[in-house]
Amino acid sequence: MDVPVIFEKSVPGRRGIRLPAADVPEVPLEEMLGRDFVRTSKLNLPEVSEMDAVRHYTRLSTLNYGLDTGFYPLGSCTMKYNPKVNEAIAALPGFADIHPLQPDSTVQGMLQVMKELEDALAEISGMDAVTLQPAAGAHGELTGILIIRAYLLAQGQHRTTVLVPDSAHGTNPATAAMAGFQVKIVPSNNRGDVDVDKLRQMVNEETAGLMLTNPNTLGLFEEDILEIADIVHKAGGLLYYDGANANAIMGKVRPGDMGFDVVHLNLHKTFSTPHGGGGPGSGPVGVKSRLEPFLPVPRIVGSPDHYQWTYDRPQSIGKVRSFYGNPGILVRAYAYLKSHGGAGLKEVSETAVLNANYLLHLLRDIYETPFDRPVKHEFVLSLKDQKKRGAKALDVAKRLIDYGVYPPTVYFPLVVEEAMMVEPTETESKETLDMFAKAMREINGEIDASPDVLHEAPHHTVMGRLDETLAARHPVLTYCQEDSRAQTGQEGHI
Amino acid sequence: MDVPVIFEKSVPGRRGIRLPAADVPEVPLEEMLGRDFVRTSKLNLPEVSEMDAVRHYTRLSTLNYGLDTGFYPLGSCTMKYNPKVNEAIAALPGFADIHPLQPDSTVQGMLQVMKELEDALAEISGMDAVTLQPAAGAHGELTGILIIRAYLLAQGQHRTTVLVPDSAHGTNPATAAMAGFQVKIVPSNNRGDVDVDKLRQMVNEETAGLMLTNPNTLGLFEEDILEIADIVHKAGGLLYYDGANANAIMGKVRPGDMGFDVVHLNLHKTFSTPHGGGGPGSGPVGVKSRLEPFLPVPRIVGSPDHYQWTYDRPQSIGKVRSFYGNPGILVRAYAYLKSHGGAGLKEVSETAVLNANYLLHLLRDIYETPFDRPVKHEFVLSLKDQKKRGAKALDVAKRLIDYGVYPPTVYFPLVVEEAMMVEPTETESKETLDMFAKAMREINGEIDASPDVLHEAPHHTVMGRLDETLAARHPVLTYCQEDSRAQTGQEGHI
Amino acid sequence: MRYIPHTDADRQAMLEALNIDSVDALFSDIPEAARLHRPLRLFEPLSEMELQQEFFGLAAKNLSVDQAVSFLGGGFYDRFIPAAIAQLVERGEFLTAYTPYQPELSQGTLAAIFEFQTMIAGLSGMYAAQASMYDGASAVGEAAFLALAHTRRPVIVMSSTLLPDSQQVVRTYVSARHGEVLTVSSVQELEQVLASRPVAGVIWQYPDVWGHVQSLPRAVELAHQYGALAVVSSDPVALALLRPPGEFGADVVVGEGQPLGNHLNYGGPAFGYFAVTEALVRKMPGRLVGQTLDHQGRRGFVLTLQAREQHIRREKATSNICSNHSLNALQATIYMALLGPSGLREVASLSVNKAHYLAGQLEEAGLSRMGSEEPFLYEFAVKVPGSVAQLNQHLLSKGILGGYDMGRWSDQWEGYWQLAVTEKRTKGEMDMLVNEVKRWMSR
Amino acid sequence: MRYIPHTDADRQAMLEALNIDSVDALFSDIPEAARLHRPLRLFEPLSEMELQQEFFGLAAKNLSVDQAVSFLGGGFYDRFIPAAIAQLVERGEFLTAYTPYQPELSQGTLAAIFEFQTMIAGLSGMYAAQASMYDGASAVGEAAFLALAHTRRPVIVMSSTLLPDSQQVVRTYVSARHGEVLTVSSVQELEQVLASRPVAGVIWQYPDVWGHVQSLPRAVELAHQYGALAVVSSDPVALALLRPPGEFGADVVVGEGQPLGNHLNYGGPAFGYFAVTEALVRKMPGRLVGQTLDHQGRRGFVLTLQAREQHIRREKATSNICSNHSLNALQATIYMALLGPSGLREVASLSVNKAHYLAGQLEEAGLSRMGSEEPFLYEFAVKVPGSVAQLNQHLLSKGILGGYDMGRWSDQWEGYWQLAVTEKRTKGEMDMLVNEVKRWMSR
Ligand SMILES: Cc1ncc(COP(=O)(O)O)c(C=O)c1O
Ligand SMILES: Cc1ncc(COP(=O)(O)O)c(C=O)c1O
Repeated sequence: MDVPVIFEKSVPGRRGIRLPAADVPEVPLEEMLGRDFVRTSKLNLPEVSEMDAVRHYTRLSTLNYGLDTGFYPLGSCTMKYNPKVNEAIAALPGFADIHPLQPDSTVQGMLQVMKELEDALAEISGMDAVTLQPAAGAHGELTGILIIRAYLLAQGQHRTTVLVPDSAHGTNPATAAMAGFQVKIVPSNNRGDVDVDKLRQMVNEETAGLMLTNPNTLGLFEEDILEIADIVHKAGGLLYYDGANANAIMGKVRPGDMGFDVVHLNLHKTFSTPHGGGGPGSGPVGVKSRLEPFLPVPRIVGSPDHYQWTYDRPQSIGKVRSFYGNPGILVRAYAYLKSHGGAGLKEVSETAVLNANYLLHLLRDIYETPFDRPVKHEFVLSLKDQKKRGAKALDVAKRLIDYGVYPPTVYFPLVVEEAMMVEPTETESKETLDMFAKAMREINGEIDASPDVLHEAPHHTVMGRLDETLAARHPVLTYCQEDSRAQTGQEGHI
Repeated sequence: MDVPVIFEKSVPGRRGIRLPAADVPEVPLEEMLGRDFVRTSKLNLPEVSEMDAVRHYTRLSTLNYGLDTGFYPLGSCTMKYNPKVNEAIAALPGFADIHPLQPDSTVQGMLQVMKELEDALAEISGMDAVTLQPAAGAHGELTGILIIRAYLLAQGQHRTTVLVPDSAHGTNPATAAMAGFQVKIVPSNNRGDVDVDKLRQMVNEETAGLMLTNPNTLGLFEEDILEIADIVHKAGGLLYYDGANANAIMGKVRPGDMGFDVVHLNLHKTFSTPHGGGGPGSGPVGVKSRLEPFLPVPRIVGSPDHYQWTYDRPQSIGKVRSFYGNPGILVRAYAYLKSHGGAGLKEVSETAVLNANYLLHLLRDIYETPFDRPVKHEFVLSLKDQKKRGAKALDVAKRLIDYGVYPPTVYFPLVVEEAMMVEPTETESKETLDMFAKAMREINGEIDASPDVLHEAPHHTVMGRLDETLAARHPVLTYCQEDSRAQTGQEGHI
Repeated sequence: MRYIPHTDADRQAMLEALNIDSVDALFSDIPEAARLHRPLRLFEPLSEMELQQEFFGLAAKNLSVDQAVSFLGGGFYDRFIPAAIAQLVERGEFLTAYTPYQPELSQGTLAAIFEFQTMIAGLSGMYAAQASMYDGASAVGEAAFLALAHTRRPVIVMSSTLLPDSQQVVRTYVSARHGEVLTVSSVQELEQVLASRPVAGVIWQYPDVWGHVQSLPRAVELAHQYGALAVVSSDPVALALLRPPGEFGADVVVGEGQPLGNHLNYGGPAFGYFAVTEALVRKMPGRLVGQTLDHQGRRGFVLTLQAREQHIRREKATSNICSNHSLNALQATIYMALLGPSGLREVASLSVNKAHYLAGQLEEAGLSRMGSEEPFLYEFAVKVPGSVAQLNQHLLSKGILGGYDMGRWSDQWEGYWQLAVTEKRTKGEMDMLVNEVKRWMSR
Repeated sequence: MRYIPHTDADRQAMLEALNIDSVDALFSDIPEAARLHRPLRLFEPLSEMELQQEFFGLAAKNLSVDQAVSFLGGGFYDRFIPAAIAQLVERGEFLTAYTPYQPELSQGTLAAIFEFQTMIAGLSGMYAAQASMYDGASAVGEAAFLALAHTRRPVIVMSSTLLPDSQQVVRTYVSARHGEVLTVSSVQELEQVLASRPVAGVIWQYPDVWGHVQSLPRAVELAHQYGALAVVSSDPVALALLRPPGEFGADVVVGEGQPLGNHLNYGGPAFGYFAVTEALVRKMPGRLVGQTLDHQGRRGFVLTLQAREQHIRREKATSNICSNHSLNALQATIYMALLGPSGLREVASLSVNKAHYLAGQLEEAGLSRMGSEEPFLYEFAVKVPGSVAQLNQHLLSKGILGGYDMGRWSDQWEGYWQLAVTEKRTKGEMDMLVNEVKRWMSR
C-alpha cells in the first residue's frame, strides 16, 4: 500500500475546524485592499473532517519509529530517553502561552529558568558566559564562529582560515565557510586523533581557530587536547568546541578546562529534549570571559528579584534569530538538569561511556574497530570485512530494522571505511545492549548463510528500500492531484 | 511473537519513579503497627525503568484498534468521534484536580457544569429531573429500576415483575433481577416490534414496569410505543427507557413524550465521551416529576449565584456509588452538548439515521435484513444464508479485520439468527460507508470462492484467532513468573 | 455541524440512493403524537475556540488542589501522578477503543488488564482480581451481593468505620435484594450480631476511616466462624505497607482505586477493584481477562469466563455490570509499573511519616486524635474544640483545604476532623496548617 | 539516577566483562591536568514530584495570554490552536524520532513533511518549499545568503518595514559573508539604491510591520529590473487572503510559521518556512522530502537532493543547517489540515474584521493610524499622545497586554504603538481596551 497523504482524503466542501461568526462589522476585503491584492487562486489545503485528520496523523505516526518505540543507537545523536514530565512542564500555559514581547515583569519565571540554565551550562562546560539564542547545534556553531571573528577583528586581526579535522561533522566545515572563512582540513593520525604534527605545520597567522569535537566523532578522546590547544593559542587562534558529544564528559572534564574558548552544547542531545523527527533543538553557546562582549543580544541581566533583557552590548555580533532562542526547549533542558544535579550528570556520562564500551566489547571480535582504544560514549565499527563478504554497512543497517532496532549512523565519519557509528546512551539497559549485540552477531552470520536476506532488508516495514536515485533525478516535492503516482519515475517536476 | 507483559521486563532492583527523602522524622513501621500488620510478602509489581514502561505501553497501544484508528461500526455502542477538545477541557486542573469533599463554594464551576447538564439532558429526554450519579448504562438501569420500586412501594404497591422484550440487551433482564424483580420476557412480533397483544396478556397487578429500548436493538422504532405505554400504565406499571440508542432520536422524539417515566442516557455513546477500552462511562437517569423525590442523594440545588449539594431527600433510594457520579465524564459530555446546541443534536440524529439507512441500502440485496423497514441509527443483518454457504457471522466479522475495519457486533440481538449489528454513526463519511459496503460485498464473494480465507481470518493482526475455550477451561488470570506459557493449555489455575 | 463530515453533495447523493427527498422520510414511523414539534430548548452551538474559552472560565471557578494545600481524604487522595501516565493513556488506540470484544484488535487493552489483575491480586493478597468496577463504593455493594448470593443468607453486617458512601451504597444495593443491613461499631458487637442471625457477609475496612487497622483479624475470624464471607475494603496504597487482607483470610477484597495514579476528578471517574479467593472466581462481577494461545501457539489474551456475565446469563447474572472503568484501571496499571514495589512503598511510607508528624503537632496543640491508643497510617481524625466548619472556613481563607468535617456525615462525629496527609504535603505546609489552627483556636 | 536503568548488579556485570574495577578506567585517557577534580556546582537533584511542584511555581510567575488580553504581534500571534494538534504531535513516534535518515522507519515524518511542503508552496504561490527553518528571522537571513550566492553580488537591500529581528539577523548573517546591507524606506529609495550598486537581493515584508501591502509589486519589479532576487517575508496566515508573493514574481518567500498552530513559547520553538521558484530549488537550504517508490512500486518518501547539504557538501554547502524545526512544522501541517482552506480564511478574515473595528475605535478616540491612507490587515500602529510605556503599564494593571512600543525598536518610532488583533479577541475585549486608553488619555 502507498503511504497515505492527507490530500487524498480531501472532499470539496468538507470542514474540520470552523470559526465563529464575527462580532464586529464585516470588512469588504476587495474594496479595502484593492483587487490586485486579494487572493484569487485556490488555497490548496485539504478539506477533511477533524476525525479524518486525527485518523490520518495517527496512522502516519505508526509508520514512524521513535525512542518510545525502541532502541535508537544513532551515533552522534545521543538518543536518550526524553522524559515525559519535561513535556508536561513545557506545555504549562505559564511557559507555552507567553508572548516574546511581553514586559519583562510579566515573565519573571521564564527569565529565571533561562538565567539559571545559562549559569548551569557555564558550570558544566567550564565557560564564563552563555547565550541561549542559537536554535540548534549548527546554529550554535555559526554563532560561535562569528563571535570568534568579531573578537579577532576587535583585536585588529583579520584572520581568514578555520581548521577542521577530517573526522569532523559536516556542519563544522559548512559553518566556517558560511561565516566567510577558508576551511583547512587537519588529518587524523593512526590513533584516530588529530595529527598534532600536521596541525603544528598548518597553523599560522591566518588561523582564526580550530573546531573540534571531543570526544571526537570516532568516540575517542583527543588525548593531546592540551597540546592542541596550546598550538592553536600560540598561533593566535581560538578553540571551538562542538558539544555534540558532551554526553561523554559531564562532571569528568570540561571544555573550558581543556582550553576551549567557545563551546556549543546540544540540548536536544545531551540534555534530553526530544528530537521531534528533526527538531526543534537548541544550541547554547558558552564563551570565556574575554569573548563575552560579543555574544548575541539581548542578554539577561539582573538578579532573582528582577531579571530583565538588555540590548546594550555595543560589541555584540547582533542577533542570529528572532527573540531569545527556543525557550520551550530551554524549559525542558532545565527540568532535566534539575532532575539530575551535578552528581547525576556525572553518573549520566559515566554510564553512557560504560554502555558504549560494554557494547563494543560484545562486538569487537566480529566487527572491526579501526582504533583499538577504550571509547567514550560511542564507537565506530568498520564493516570492510563484511563488505568483502558481501554485505555493506547499509545492508547490515537495514537488516537491523528486522530485529526491531533503529539502525546506527552509517558512512560517517568519513575517515572510516564502511563506518557504522553506535551510540547506545545511558538510558538503555544491559538487556537491550545484549539484545543488540546478539542481533549484530546473527546478522554477521547471515552474510555468509543467506546474503540476500540482508540485501533485501528490511522485510517487515510498511515500505521496502526506497529508490533515492529516482527521487533525486525526478524530484517530486509537492503533491499534485492529477496523478501523483504517475509523476514519479516518469517526468520530474524540474 | 507473544503479546508482551510488563512483568517479563522486570529486573530486580531496577527503578522507575522515585520519591524524595522525608522532610520529617521516619516512623518505625513495625514498632508502630505491630508485627502482625506489616507486610512481609513481596509486592509483586514489575521493576522497570520509566523508559521501559513508556515503550511497553506504547507498544501495547499499537496492538489495539480505536476509533482513531478507523471505522468502528460496533452495533449498540455508538462509536462516534470522540472530540479531542473535550479531552483537553476535562484535563484542566480546575476540573481534574478538585477533591469531592471540597466545600461547595470552591467548586462552583463544576456544579454549574453539572446543573446545566442535568437541565439539558432533561430537555433532550423530555423528563423533569435528572441524576448524574450512575456510572454507566447498566448502573443507570439499576438506579432507574430502584426508583420505580421505591415509587411503587411509596404508593403501597408491592409489584414483583418487570417485563423485558426478547430483543433486549442483557443488562435489562440482569438489572431487573439484580433489583429483586422477577423478569418476564415479552416476545417480538414479525415486524421486530414488541408484540402488543402478547404484552396486553402479560401485564397485571404484579407488573412493576416494562424496560424498553426505542429504537430497539434491531434498530427499529417501536411504532406502537404509545399503545405500549398505555397498556403498561393502565396496568399500574411504569415505563423504563434504555437510552443506549438515543443517538437516533435527538430533537425528533423524546422518551418523555412517548410515555416513558424513567430514562437513562449513555454519555459514552450518544454524547461522545471516549470508551477507554471498556469505560469509564456515565449513565444519567431522568424521571418524570412524580418520581423526582426518589432520585439518589445528593442533589444539586441553588441558582447560578450559588449551587450546593443537598442530602435532604427523605424518599431517596440512597446512593448508588460514591460522591456524585463521574464528573470528569460529565464535563466532556457537557462540552459536546455546548458544541452542538439543539439544532446540532437534531442534525446528529438525522445524519446517524441517514448513514445507517444508506449503508443498509448498499448491503440489503446481498445480506438478509430480517425486517424490511426503514431503520434508525443501526441495523441488524442475518447471515443465515452466508452460514449455509459456509461462513458464519463470526467468520465474516473476522474477515472484515483484514479490510481494516473493526467488526460490527455479532450474535446480538438474540432474536436474529447469525446476527450482525451495524451502527455507522453520524461522524463517518460517505466514502467510509462505501468502503465498508464494498468490503462486505467482496467478503460475500469470497465465501464461495475461497471460504478458508474467512475461516482463518484475520490474517494481518498480531494474533490470529485466539482459543477462548482453552482460556475458559484452564483460566490463567494472573501472570506467574515460573513459566507463564506452560500454564496455558496444560494445567489450569482453578 | 461540528463533527459531521457530510457535504451537501454527500447528503444529496445518499438521499437519492434511498430514493427519498428528505431525512424526514426515515422518521415517518414515529407516531405523530409523540414527535417533538419544536426545536430543543438548548444553547447556541459554540465553535471550538469559544468552547475552550468558556470551559477555561468554568474551570477557573474551581479551586484546584494545585492552588490550595489539601488535607482531604476519605477514599480520594491528592497523590503525586507521574506525567508519563497521561501521555500513554491518551493515545487514541487506548482511549477510543471499546470493550475488547475482538481480541485480535484489542491485545493492548487485554494485556494491560491482565497485568492489572495480576498487580491487584498481589497487592490484596488474593487469588485473582477482575478488570475493574465503577468505584470503591459500588465494588463494596457488589461484594455484598456476592455474599448474599453465595451464602444464600439475607443479612449483611458492616463496620461503622466503613467509608460513609460505601455504607450508603451497601444499603441501597442490599435493599434491592430485600436483604437486611446492620452496622456494628466493634468486634464485640459484630460477634453478637453474628450469633443472632444468619449473616451472609461481614464488611470491614482496613485501614478504617480513623486510619485504624487492628480489628481486622478478629473480624475475619468471626465472619468465618459464623459461616459468613469476610469482605474487606482497602485503600490499595496502604497495602504496600500493610499485611494484605488475603493473608488474614479475607474472601473478597475491594476498594477505591483513585490513589493509584488517578486524578481526583471531583470524585470520578476513578475505579473500584475487586479481588477474591480461588473459590469465588466464578462469582466475581464484571470482566475477566485470561491468557490463551492463538492457532499458531502464540500467547495472547481474551475476555474469559463470560458465562457469569449479563450478556450471556441475562436475568440469571449475578451482576448487571457491562462497561466498567477500564481506562482508569490502565492508569493505575501504568502507575504501578512506573513506581514498582519500592516506589509504591515510598509513597505510602512518606505519607505515614508526614501524617504522624502532623498528628503529633496537632496533639501538641491540644487536638486529641480519635482512638489515640491505636496505630494509624496516613489518615486520622482529631477532636476540634469548636466548629469544624468555622475552622475550615478560616483555613480556606489562608489557601488551605482543611480536613473533612465528620459531623457532616453523622451527628455522632460532630467536632471530629478527618485529615489525610500524602507524600505531596511538605513539613512547611503542615506547620502552616498547625499555626493557623492555633491562631484560630486563640481567636 | 532518574533515567538510568542499571542496577548495581548490571553495573558490576558490565565492569567485569570489561575486566575493570571502575568506570574511571574508561576515562584514563583524559589528561590529568584537564580533568575536573571537584563535583559540578549545581543543584540537588529533584524527584519528579518535586520537579512538578517547582516548575508549576515557576510557570505561575509568568502572566500567560490565557490570563490577560493580549494585543501583541510582531510575527508572533495569540491565535486559536485546535486541541487535536497537541494530542497527535505528542505521540512518541513523532516526538521522539530523529531526522528521518532511515526512510523505512520514518514514513510518518516524511509524508507529513511532504504535505507541509505542498501546503507552504501553495500558500506562498511558489514552486516548492523545504522542510522548515529555525524561525522566520533566520529564514530571512538564509534567503539573503541564497541571494548572495546565486547572484554573486555583494549587497542586500531590505525594507525598513521588515520585522526588527529579521533586520538584525540579516545584518549578522550578511556580515558573516562580508556583504553589505542597506535599508530603504520606500520603493523610491529602493530604486535609487538598485541603480547605484550591484544588489544581490531585495527583501520586502508583506504585509509589513505597519500592516501595509501595497509597495510589494513595485519592489519585486524593481528587484528583477536590476537583476536582484526578490525575497518576500510573509505571515502565512495573511496569505490566506492576500494574493501570494509568488504571483507577484517573488523568487524566495520566507516567513515565521508560529501563527500556524504553534504556541507562543516566549518566541520559540516555532518555525520558519522557505519557498522558492523552480529555478532555485537546488539552492534552498535545509531538508527536502521527495516522493519515490519502493522496490515493490509502492509510493513512499525520502530525504532528497541532499547533495546541497552540509553532510555531503561540507565546506561547499550553501548553508550549515542540520536539525530544523520539524515538529513545529508538523504542528502547522495538522493545523492547516484541520482548518482547511475555509477555516484558514475565516481565521484571517475574522482578524481583519476585528482589527478594523479596533483601529476605527482608536481613531475615533483620537489615535491616528500610521499610514492611514493605506489599507492594512490585522496589525497596525497608532500614534499615542504620550508615553507608550506608561499606557502599557496602565493597561497591564487592568489585565491587558497592550501593543508593542515601537519606540523600543527605534527612536524614529517613538510614540508608535503596534497592535495585533486575532480571531480570539472579542468586541468586548476591544471595547475594554479602548475605554482604558480613553481613561488613560484623560488622566
Ligand atoms: C558532531 C556534530 N556536530 C554538529 C551537529 C549539528 O547539530 P544540529 O543538528 O543540532 O544542528 C551534529 C548533529 O548531528 C553532530 O553530530
Ligand atoms: C442497549 C444497551 N443497553 C444497555 C447497555 C449497557 O450500557 P453500559 O455498558 O454503559 O453499562 C448497552 C451497552 O452496550 C446497550 O447497548
